Amino acid sequence: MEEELDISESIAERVASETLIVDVDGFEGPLDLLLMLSRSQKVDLRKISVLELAVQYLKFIEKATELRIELAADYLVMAAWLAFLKSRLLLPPDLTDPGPSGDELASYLAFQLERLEAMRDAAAKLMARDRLGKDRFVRGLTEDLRQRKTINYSANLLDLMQGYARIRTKDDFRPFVMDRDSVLTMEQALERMRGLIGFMGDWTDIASYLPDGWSEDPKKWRSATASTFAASLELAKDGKIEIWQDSIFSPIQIRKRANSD
Amino acid sequence: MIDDIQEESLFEAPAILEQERMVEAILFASAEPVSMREMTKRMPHGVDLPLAIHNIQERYVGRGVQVVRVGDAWAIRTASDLGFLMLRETVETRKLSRAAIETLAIIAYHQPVTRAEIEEIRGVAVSRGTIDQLLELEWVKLGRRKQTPGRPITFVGTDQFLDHFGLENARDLPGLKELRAAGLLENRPVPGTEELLPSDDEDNQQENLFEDKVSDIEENLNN
Amino acid sequence: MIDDIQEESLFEAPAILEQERMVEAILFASAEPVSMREMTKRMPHGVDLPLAIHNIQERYVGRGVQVVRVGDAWAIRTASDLGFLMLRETVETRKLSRAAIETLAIIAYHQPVTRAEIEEIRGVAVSRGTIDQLLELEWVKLGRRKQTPGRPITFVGTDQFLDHFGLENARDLPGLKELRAAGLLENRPVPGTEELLPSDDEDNQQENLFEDKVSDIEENLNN
Repeated sequence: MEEELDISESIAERVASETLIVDVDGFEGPLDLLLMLSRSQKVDLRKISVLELAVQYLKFIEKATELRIELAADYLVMAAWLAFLKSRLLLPPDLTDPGPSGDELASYLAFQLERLEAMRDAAAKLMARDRLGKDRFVRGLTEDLRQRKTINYSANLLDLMQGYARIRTKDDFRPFVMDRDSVLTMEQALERMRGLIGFMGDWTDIASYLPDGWSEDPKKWRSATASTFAASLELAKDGKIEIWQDSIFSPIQIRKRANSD
Repeated sequence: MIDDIQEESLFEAPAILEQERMVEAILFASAEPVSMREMTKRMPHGVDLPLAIHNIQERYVGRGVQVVRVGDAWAIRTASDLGFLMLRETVETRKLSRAAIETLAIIAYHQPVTRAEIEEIRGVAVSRGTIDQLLELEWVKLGRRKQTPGRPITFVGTDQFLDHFGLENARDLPGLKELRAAGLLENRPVPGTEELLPSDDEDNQQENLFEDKVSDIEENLNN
Repeated sequence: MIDDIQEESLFEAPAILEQERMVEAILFASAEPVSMREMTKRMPHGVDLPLAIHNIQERYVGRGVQVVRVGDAWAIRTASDLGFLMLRETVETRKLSRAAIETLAIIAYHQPVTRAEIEEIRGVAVSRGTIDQLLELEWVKLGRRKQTPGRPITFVGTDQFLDHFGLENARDLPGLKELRAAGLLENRPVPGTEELLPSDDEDNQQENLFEDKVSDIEENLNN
């Protein structure tokens, strides 16, 4: 019978220890645990016996350690501090000790517990309020604030003048190569004519010496005509060709000089 | 029928004012118009929904929001005359783009000028948007068609343009000489500038209005 | 059209009833509280906004929707006794942990408060996720740094927090006065650490600090 009793006791103990494990998990730190323990005193937190609380806490930690429950460092630090506080509270005050008295420490702990409890109450009150999306609702059919942006463009006379000046100056600076495709240089004309002189028979209009495709575009035609004419004069000066025009504005004709070569 | 009677007796219908509050809250919080059926489902039994809706609608007559019927459903909407409150107007001042300034300058100095001519002077294509912008700003407008093949449209400056730039008339535009004097132009005028100016006969046939302007501009530019 | 109205208003503000309609329309159109500044920006010049809001608020007393103050802003919310009519289709916010709820309360009642202070009050480390969750809900935000060694960042409540819990401002927190009277919102120094604090004046300073805190709360919430 006695054995049975022992067994039942040990079962009760095991149940208790299991509960303890669960509880340790559920506590939000040592202060929370202390707050829970303080409730057993059933008094105003300001009148709580911190000494009794310290004893309870230390007992709890001791038991937890016995049951090899992993305790976070926080709990052990608190245990050490409470052990210190307990000794302070039990011993008569040492007036030579410059540190805080046991009562001061005790009242601070009581303050901490009271404050934590107050914050818990406040949190509960807060959560119990009529909350948005639960008790109170916002407008469902909202109207978006449309944005209409009016842009005023600004420009002053200086901008305008600078803009115009920019264009006009740009023309002046236009690189020569840009224009080259519509310009026949005299060197080019000379080279071309030198090659053709050999095939020259009778008087021929210099217009027929213009390179292919240079007679259609007026710009190109002007350039090619001018350089071809200049090249002709050059060749005539060198004695390679003869040049002849029968009247003003009539076609200019050239032919190879007989005694050249 | 019997059910109705029983339910009515089980739940006392709320007072009509209370019913109105309920309709008000439901319409306010719903993202979409709420049908009568939907409201009936959500409200306590025994309510006189048509009356409650009617009262609420009346209550909002002349207010900033209105209770309106949308098909078979009801909704609260902003009063139509207050729509402007949902619009935030902002005014932003922006510098005109370089392309727009240059195009505007060419139109101002060479008016009337065709798009092709503008492109020739700028040396780059003029985007449709640039001219549209100037037209929108009412700084340029369409002039007469040019009497050349294709009869291209021309662009001319407007009175608003003169106004904005503080000019009495196009004659006041500073000439090349003045631009040079102001240090804006350092180079000699480009030979052939005159060609771009509307000095042909056909242009002289344009409105007399333009004639003096044009010749003045020309004069300025040739200086 | 709009310009006309605004220009007109430069000389003559719209009648108060008209102003009320406008406030009504603006508040109805927005799910978020609308600040006085925003309303002023959107309404014609010369309106007496406080009066218009006051009148509108009065008008809705006892109705299905209420005009409520949220910090420096105003909003319309359904009357809380009618919550049962609403469809709770909206996704339930993640259930807040006990740690998060406590941390929220501590921030609300002690703001501006540093993380170390929160930990001191709770007697346990605050996990990163807890504060993140509150920041994500936009119920708390970062306040200014505290002028103490290390210049730690502080946390303060937001307008969304006030809106969610139906508070006009942080002074309306339930039981705030009692807590303050009981000295539970004071920053009492840990015995034996006084030496680390500047001087005996500390307590007086503490009080001043707290005064500051209150005005800080206001300031933060008004932002």
